[in-house]
Amino acid sequence: MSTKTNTENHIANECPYNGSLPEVEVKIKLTADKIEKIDAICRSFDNDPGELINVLHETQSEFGYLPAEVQDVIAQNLRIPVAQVYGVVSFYSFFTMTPKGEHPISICLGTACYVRGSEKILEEFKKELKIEVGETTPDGKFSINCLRCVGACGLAPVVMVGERVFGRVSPEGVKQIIAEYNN
Amino acid sequence: MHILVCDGTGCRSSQSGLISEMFRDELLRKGLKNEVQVIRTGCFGFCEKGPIVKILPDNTFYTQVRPEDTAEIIDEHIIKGRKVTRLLYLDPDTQEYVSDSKHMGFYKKQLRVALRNCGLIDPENIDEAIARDAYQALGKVLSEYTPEQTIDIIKRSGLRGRGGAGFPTGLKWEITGKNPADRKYVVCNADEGDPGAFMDRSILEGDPHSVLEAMAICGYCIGASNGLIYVRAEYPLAVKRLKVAIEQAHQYGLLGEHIFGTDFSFDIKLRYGAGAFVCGEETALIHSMEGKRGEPTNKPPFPSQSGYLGKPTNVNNVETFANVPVIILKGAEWFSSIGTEKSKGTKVFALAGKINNVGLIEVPMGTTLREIIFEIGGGIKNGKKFKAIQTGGPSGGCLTEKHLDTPIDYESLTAAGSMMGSGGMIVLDEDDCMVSVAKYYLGFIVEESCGKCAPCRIGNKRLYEILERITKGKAVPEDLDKLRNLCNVIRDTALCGLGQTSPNPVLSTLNNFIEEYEEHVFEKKCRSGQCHDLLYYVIDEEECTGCGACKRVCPVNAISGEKKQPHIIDQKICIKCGSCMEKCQFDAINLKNEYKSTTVSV
Amino acid sequence: MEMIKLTIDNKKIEVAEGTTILKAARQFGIDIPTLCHFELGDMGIENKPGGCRICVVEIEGRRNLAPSCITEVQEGMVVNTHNIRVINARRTVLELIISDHPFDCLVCAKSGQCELQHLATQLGIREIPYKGEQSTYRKDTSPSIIRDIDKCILCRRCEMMCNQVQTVGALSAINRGFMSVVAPAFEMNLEDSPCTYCGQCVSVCPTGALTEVDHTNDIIRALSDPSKTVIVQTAPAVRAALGEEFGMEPGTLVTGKLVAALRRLGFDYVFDTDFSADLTIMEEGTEFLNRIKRHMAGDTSVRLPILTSCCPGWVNFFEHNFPDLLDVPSTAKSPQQMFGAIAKTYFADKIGVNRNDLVVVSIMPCLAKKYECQRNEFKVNGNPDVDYSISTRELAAFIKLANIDFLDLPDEDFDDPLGESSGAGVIFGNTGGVIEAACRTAYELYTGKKLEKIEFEELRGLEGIRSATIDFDGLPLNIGIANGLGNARKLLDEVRAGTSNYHAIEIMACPGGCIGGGGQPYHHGNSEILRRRAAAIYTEDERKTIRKSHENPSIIRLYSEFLGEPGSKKSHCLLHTHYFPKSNEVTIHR
Amino acid sequence: MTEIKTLADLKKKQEEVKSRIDLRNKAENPEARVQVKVAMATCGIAAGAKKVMEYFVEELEKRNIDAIVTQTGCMGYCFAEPTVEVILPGKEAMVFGYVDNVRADEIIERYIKHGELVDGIIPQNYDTIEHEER
Repeated sequence: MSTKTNTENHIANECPYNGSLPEVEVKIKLTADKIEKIDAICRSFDNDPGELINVLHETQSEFGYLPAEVQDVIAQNLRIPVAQVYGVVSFYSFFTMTPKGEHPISICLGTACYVRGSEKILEEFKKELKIEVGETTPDGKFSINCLRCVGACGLAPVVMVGERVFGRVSPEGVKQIIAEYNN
Repeated sequence: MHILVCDGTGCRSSQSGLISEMFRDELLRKGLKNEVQVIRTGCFGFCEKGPIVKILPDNTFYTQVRPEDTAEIIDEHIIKGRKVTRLLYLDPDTQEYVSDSKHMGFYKKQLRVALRNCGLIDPENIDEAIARDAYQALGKVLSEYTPEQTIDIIKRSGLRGRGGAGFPTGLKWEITGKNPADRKYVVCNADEGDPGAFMDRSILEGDPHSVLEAMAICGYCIGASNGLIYVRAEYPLAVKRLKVAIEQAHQYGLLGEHIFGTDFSFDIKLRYGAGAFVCGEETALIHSMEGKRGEPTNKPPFPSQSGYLGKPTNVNNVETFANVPVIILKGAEWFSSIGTEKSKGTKVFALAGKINNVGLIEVPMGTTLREIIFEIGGGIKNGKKFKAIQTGGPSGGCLTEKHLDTPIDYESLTAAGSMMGSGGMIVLDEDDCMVSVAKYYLGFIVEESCGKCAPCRIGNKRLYEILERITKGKAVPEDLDKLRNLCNVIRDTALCGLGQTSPNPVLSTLNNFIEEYEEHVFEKKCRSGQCHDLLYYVIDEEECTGCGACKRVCPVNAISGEKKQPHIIDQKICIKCGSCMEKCQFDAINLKNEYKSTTVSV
Repeated sequence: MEMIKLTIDNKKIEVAEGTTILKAARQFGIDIPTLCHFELGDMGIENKPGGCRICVVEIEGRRNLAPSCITEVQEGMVVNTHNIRVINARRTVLELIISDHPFDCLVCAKSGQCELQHLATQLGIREIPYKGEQSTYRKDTSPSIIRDIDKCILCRRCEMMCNQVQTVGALSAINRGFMSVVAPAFEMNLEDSPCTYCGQCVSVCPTGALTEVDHTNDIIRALSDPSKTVIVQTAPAVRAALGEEFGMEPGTLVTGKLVAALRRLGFDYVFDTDFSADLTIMEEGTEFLNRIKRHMAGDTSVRLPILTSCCPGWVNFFEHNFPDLLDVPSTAKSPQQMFGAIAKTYFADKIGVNRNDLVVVSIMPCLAKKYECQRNEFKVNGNPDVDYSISTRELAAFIKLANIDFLDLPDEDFDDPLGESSGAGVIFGNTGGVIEAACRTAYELYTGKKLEKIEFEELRGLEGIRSATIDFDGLPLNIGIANGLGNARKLLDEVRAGTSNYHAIEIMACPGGCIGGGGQPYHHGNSEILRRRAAAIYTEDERKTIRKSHENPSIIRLYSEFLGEPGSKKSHCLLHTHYFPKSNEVTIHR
Repeated sequence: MTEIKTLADLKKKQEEVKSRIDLRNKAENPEARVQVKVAMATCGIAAGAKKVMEYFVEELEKRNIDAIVTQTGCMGYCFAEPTVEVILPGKEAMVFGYVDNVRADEIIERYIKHGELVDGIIPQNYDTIEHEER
């Protein structure tokens, strides 16, 4: 225990802030070119917060998904809180914060497909790939999500893998579809 | 000459395959093989009167043809040129035989107004649209009518919103027009979110100019020079075609500054939805267009007072707009001559489910469900029995046999416990469990509820949970009362139209299929066998040899029985693992939706 | 204004056009229960999303029930607020809300103050018929605020406060449907968000979803440790509000009872933050005059306006949102931290106690103070200048816990030497008070003349942004005042744009200033309570014999004995600080 | 493209382009070419209409048949997608359902070349509003 007075101690300790300022944590882990891309998208909408959804659409089609850092950059450009951006992203099912699989599988759960057994197809995919809706297989190959009506009700039940549509899918056909992409 | 034989599912199940073979044989025998061709066609849609045989070129339409009729048709019609009258269609009203299908009631049932150009023109070529009168109505309005006169035409036509609620379109325009503001907006609601509905998309993909033209007309009427189309991002093709159409209309000066050389300028921009059903509600849609969460707000204020960016905004849906140019060109009287007293014109429906002719149909208001299902739709798939038709999507309800002769219009569908909705029609057959169907829609609502108001956010979740208990056989009798009370309260208290109508699928099935609910609750039975938890492993006494293999494999000792005697499964113990069924070599164990009580009196 | 005639519950009434059914009913003594609805009308704060649906009423001729809080009256309307249909709907909706709410009222921080609990009592809820899955989330504890959002009922008041009023933007509604809730972006910890800990979200939360971090137990532990000397400071706004917790009329001054209560709780010395408020004026006022003088001498490097820095919520706000303007605010520490620094040097040496054995507690109307006292720059070798900060609410609970009959307490005086204060120190509790106190001192120091009228009425009021020009003997000084961070942002944007013509700006994070702080007794949307607290503060000032900081004898003695003079090297070391950019913006080099 | 400035301009334009549609509807002109319209809405494309359209374009050219292949919107026969409408000069439109390359080949060889009907015809089951003057 020092024999100095409290005052001497305090002054000797100096004020920690008299040294150099601590580094500000760099929150964004994006490369400069990616940020430039986001900036360009925001600029093309005049950095108008009213265009947030359009900006998110374009950005998602650019990156495939909308990770937190990307939302941060968008928030900064549009001068709105990132909480608000996240509030919007988490509201709309079209936006995702996890990268989709190489072959994103979408099972139509529209009513026409539902009454023709699309739930069983979904179960089969979940069983075969061992993932839940919204998840991606560990190898990054497949992801499952659901959508409501692609408008191909005549072909119900319908499954989309990427852009390709499989119609009149049966539970037995699921393995076949996966196998087709597994090579 | 051609003999067309329907090869649709319905007709085939009444031997149409045999009929075409017999035609061919008979022709061979008569040496007419080269003169007359027998063609198997797709479904004629008139399955009620199948099998159908049609003779070309004279367009004779034979109904309910039996194999033994083939010889007569060839002898009489093909060779002697005399129609076989008894096989012709008998018009139920006039009691006269009709030979040309074009004069038959069934084929007159569809009338394409909104879909007038769909499937007829190349949607990416404005010239083809112009050849079919596109933009003539706009030109006429701008050069001949004042906004008030135009609104008057729309009002007199009786056109009502096709998005579901059926608000009179002309009145809406008038109200928005009268609200003073420096800026106003015309919004086209193309956020078609009902699962199983694709009417609007087909219009946008097939005839985008009809919508653009109508929006400009609306803009002229209400004093707006900005239009916005809120379209689902899940409709990439519609988006592309809209972009092309807007671009081409600009090139022709049909959009943009000083249209038709007048002072009227109008431009249209696209806004994209992002997968939220609630954005079909107009206040939610407006918030979404402003880049916010698509949460509805209380009305009033209505968008016509304070809408997009706080400005008066007129929101109509795609199909409503698509009707407008025709009304202008052909007149209010023409339009109002179609339909019923309160619902004028036609309505497009997306017909799907357990029906032969899945597709997009447009019928005059007042057409009955029976006509749609059995005549246009060609009846139920695989010859099954009709059980219900779900109209109006998640906001609508299930109608039954007794509603089949209800003429379709806004009021009568609502009175029957469903609603017009945007036009989804899903046909259900005897294999569908009505509780499961209600649960399906509630599942959709739970997923799509925006979460803003408590009754919809929590109430629908609880509704879903109760339905789940019912389908799992875990419900208690009070659950039925809870269902009903919750439905009524949600309808009474939810914030937006979607929340208020969300219990409809439950209410309408409760009202029309209460016996199915009661079976699930009291007897733990699902008559259609859809509810997996209400299926039971049952040993068939006749088939069981009493080998005891099932008894040994059962992990919970639910199976009992003396050797060489039929065994029995105690359903109270059974955990439905299925091991016994797998093990049984005599196919004596089956999944059934009911079982005989196992209590044996000693 | 046009009057509308309507019937509510068979009463024929007449109200102004544009009135909501709720307001009309209340005007005529008909109480319609509400939950999400919240209004500080005259302060421009209102939250009526129409989301809870508790206030629904039946309007004859309408298909559905209507939310009375947002439905305006119409001529001839016939409204039923309590018929069977309405009562059943209201109860069912409440049962639904409760079915998605934890049943841990017994241990909930909000128990007894919870609006949901009150409502359940009012509507006689005795069971939950609609049991089912509950939405659950991660509990999040920050230095000041605990988010237990399992208890969130989505009234959105906090979101409104955080965004519309404070423009902090830490909170937003997220997710959809059953899983929707109010949270920071990505459901990150509040600590990692741009939250300023102003606590306005806590002060409006109807349930226990947002509460303060409670340090009462730490203080009890310190008080029961014989090796510790425990001293306490109480902020000016506490004395104007604490009485409310004991059923006293809002605006009752309880300074003497407060001191007595703290003494009975076992604090060794009961001091006053007003004392260090006077000290703040000395330092900040001196800095202000220096900048003015240098500015007038043509020094272009000097930044004007000077901004007050005694509000920690505000400090957090500008560190997050205006990292480019960190040299604009005064470097003076807040009164809480000045007190801590003096207590653990001057006072500790005086009584011969090592700072590690001296526990400094503060009673604050504020939640940001909890965070402030934990900031690293306010620690010496890890020992904080202020150990614990508790809110007015926590103190009230503490007093009740100790079974002290507050109403029956005698009035007692603060201890010396850190207990003496001027009226200028007291008015720190009101918006405009700091700058008024500064003017009282700066005027006299600058002009060398005595103020004729001590009160600067032009600086008072509850409006969000106020401005006045004070004549410093021929030198007109433009003073700006903002309360509420949204208002602060407006003034700061002007400073950033270079269009601000103020010489000095006072900013308080909370609407009304500290009297409306996030740690004050819940006002439940009654702005009259704020007005009465403000009046009480000015009364306390008037009662003081010394009303200018530089005339406080204890302050004069502190400088002569210890600090030297305002702005001295020692003063700088002990009483001034630095600010750190906490930008939530992208900091990558472009 | 020239701008359309008046209603008269529009009517003139319509006269210019009308023939394209008239051909398709009535096909009175024996010289007129064969028209093939592929329903290319989402439902059609989902069922493979794009490939079918490409096939028609390529094959008709290869086989030296003077035909116009166009895309069009949903014809409503979603159950039978891909659907193709073929209008031979002077004949009524014929809609074929479930068209794949094999069936397309059949349509070209038998129907387009020789006017023989082939299996898979879908009877048109609706009326479209037409203007009185037509």
